[in-house]
Amino acid sequence: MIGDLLTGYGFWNPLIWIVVMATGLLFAWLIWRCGESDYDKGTEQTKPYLSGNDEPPKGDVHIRGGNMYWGFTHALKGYYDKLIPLHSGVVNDYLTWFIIGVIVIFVVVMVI
Amino acid sequence: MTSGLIVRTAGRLIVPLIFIFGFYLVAHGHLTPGGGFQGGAVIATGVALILICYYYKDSIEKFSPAKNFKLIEASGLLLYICTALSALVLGSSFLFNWLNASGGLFGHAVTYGINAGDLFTAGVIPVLNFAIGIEVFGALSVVLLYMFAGLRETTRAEDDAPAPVLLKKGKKGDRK
Amino acid sequence: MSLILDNLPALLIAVPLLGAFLIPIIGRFLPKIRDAWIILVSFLSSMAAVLTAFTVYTKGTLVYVFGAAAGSGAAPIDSGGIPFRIIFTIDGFGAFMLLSAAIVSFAVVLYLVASQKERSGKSEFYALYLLLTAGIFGMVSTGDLFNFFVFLEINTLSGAALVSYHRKGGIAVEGALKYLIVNTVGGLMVLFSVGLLYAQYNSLNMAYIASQMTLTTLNIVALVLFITALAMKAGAVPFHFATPDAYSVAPSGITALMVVASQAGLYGLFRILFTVYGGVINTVTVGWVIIVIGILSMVIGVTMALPQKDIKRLLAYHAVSQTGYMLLGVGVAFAVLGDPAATAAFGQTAMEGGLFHIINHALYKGLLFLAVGAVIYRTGVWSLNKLGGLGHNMKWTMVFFLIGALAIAGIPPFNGFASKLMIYESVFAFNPALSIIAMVVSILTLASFMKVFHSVFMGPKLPEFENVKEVPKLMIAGMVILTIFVIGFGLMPDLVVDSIVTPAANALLNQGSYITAVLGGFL
Amino acid sequence: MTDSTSIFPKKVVIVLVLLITLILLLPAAGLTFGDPATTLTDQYYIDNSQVQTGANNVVSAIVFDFRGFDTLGEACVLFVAVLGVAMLFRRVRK
Amino acid sequence: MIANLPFIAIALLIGIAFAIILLKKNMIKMVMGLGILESAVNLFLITIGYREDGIAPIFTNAPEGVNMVLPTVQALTLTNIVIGVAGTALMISMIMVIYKKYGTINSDKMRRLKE
Repeated sequence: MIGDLLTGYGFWNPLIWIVVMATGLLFAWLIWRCGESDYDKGTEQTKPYLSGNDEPPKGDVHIRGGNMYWGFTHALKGYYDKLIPLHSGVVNDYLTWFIIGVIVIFVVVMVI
Repeated sequence: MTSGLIVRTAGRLIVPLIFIFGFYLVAHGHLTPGGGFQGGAVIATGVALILICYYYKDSIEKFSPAKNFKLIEASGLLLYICTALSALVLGSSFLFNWLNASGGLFGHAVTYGINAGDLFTAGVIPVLNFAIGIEVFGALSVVLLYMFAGLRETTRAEDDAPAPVLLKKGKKGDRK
Repeated sequence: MSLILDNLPALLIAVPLLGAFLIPIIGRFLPKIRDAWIILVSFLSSMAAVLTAFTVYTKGTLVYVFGAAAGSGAAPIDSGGIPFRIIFTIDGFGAFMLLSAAIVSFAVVLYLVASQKERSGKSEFYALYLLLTAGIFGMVSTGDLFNFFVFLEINTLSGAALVSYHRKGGIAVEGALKYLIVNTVGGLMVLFSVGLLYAQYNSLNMAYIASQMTLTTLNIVALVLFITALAMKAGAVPFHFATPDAYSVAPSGITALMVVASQAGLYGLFRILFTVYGGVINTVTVGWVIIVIGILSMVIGVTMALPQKDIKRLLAYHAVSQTGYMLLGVGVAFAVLGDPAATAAFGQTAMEGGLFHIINHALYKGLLFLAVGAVIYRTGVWSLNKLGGLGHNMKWTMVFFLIGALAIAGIPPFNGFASKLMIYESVFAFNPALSIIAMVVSILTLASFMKVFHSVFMGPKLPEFENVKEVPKLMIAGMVILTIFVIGFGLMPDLVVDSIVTPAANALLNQGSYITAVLGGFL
Repeated sequence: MTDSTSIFPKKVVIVLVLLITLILLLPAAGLTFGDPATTLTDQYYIDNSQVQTGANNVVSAIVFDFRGFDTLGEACVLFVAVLGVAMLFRRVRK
Repeated sequence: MIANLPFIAIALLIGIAFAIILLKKNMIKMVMGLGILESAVNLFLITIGYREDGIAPIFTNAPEGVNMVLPTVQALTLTNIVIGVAGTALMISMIMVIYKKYGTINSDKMRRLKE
């Protein structure tokens, strides 16, 4: 069939995938259409309700990039504490890594 | 940037000789040790000598600004690549030595063995030698001119001032 | 017309070089037509590359001898079958790399003409750009080791000079200097190994050396230096440190081309491994070395990318991480090279996946860098902490960035998914653990791009970016070209794999065909 | 002098340098000075450069004819350096 | 082994060059180290092309009946010298610009790009 990418175990066909996804989306849309519309623009509904507090200014609502995934980096703190200092920014270190690579790969290739 | 009377006069004498020697190296590149690179570099040392003997600003006024040298360099490269492309037009491959043994300019045929050397041999090699000579001369001169322009230049008054002033400056001006 | 068709490999280099040499003159006397000239030259050189690739795919390996009289072959009879001139040998793999370089370089030039409009020193900038293109073309099409070194140096020096273009605060120059020093040492080590090979075989031609190759200690020293130096050019861990430094400060369009430039280093690595050393070296050991480098690149690249706050540095670490995928796929293929059954079962697919990932990465990483560059062009802000809500004003850029982000994360139906799927499935047959690591890295990539997409384009309109406008049309055009290829390669992966990737993989796997193409009947 | 921010101690670096020197001493064991293993290509150049290119200087014949394409590349490298220097020292447009 | 002295000298030169590049923090000195490295590689190229009692491969007024040294490596060296000059010029210019902006040429202090 046109579009079949054989990977040795099975195949991948983007056209079939698109058809399946389109069908799924169609059903989702049909089910969504069956719902009852109770959303009115321009009323109290559209305003966010923050337990009665005032809505903060726009800039404060946005979650900045630096605040995302702090949990991830915190969980892997031991790993990152070792990894980040390696990227020291000193050119001499960069070239030392090159030398280490040469020696290690040479030993591996010669010995094994 | 100090240059005394002796340096200036000697430079005035030596610079033409340097240029001629560089030209000789380029022109005889296919016969004797030398060639475009070496000759071009020698000519560029002449430019460096001019820059050392006279002040950067003086030599730029009398001489030629760096952007002209850039044109010289580009024209050398253009000569090289056009010579290379001309072989394509004549039906052979890129960089083919089509002038060799053609009888015309630089076209005298050579047989194997030791000989005294004939200037009009080697086909396109002398042309390419000249192209590279022009290119290297232009390139090194541009690099020198830009680097000199990047330095802070002492004025002639500072240079000609009596020694104690210079000494005091040397004590004060220790680098960060 | 036959003049052009017969000499395509020469024109491939001559056209961008001629264009570059004329730019200082045009910039001095006719600055008005400079932009048109650079677009024209870039278009012509891209066309030459595409035509060359087309010729290779239809007629087989292209061998071009520089400076030979008409009609003489690569290895003349009177020389005893030794190719003694510089030879361009463009086989399937070279043609494949030419295609990716041609597409990216033309798309980027459109983008640069608009984004660099207000800047000074444009003559030098565009000339260097064309020279970088010529350097990439030369690296991927040459069949001569020293010629490879020369083009490597053109590539390194022009890349470093272009990185230093924005001088603000000297930070760009710092990145460029680090990149230049590191790659100069690498280049000298490449030259040292070329000397080692020359001392033993008295030739610089890859095919001739490959036909004479035996396993000596010197050859192993040369191989190790080749691997490390070219991996450094490609930006693989642990030689990657200069790569993010350089990518994060370069002009955005240049970074897109620098990705291709570093992949030319990858090309050299694979060419040396498969074509020159393929027959003699212990492929399992060296294959595992490549695999380990690839795994390290993938994991360290993506984990370093996650906490980044500088948007371009984040993308640069992803470039390191994606290089790992290519090394993984091709490394698996190299590890099973001596085993025809395993090669047929999964080695070939791993190879195709790794190579397919090269062109995919060039396309979507180029698209991402261009989109991010568009954001920086309008806002002037690099930090993710300060950006936000740009989706309201820059809708097209947002769409392009989203497509690139989905492609790099391996979400169907974009092209990243197809190549990653091939790598996962074939590597799983080789060693399941490696495949699982690759999948985890892909998930982390998606997570990382969620962060970028959310913090740059989502959220309410920020007051400081109230008046941000969409970028000029020419910049959009550059991104559109890459987007078309990203989507097209995603929708027709079978067509792409069959027509361009499989010939590339076969060219690398069949060492004999490369040698025969150059040396002819002298074996 | 401030203390170094380098992550590798000096002693480690010296050991690494000694190791790589040892690796690079291997060519001394594998090659002989003054007696190249094979000279096929070079002998061809020496024998044929005068007839094929007309140059008495074999090195020039190689640089500009047999390997002339390398020379073009090398001229480009110099051009790149010049453009890079010119770009670094360019004056900012007011 | 002693006949192979040039090769030993090359290894030592490369070792010295790497020691300079890795240990010196002054960028100008690092560039000098790169220059030594490049010279060592050039010396290596020249050395592998030497033939016993060889003369320069130039036919103009050459003595009769003498071996010529291998010419290819000399051409390669010539190319590499020019490439080295170009690289050095670019590096020195970059260091000059960095000195103007940062006020230092110490690689320890030249690390605004890190992590």
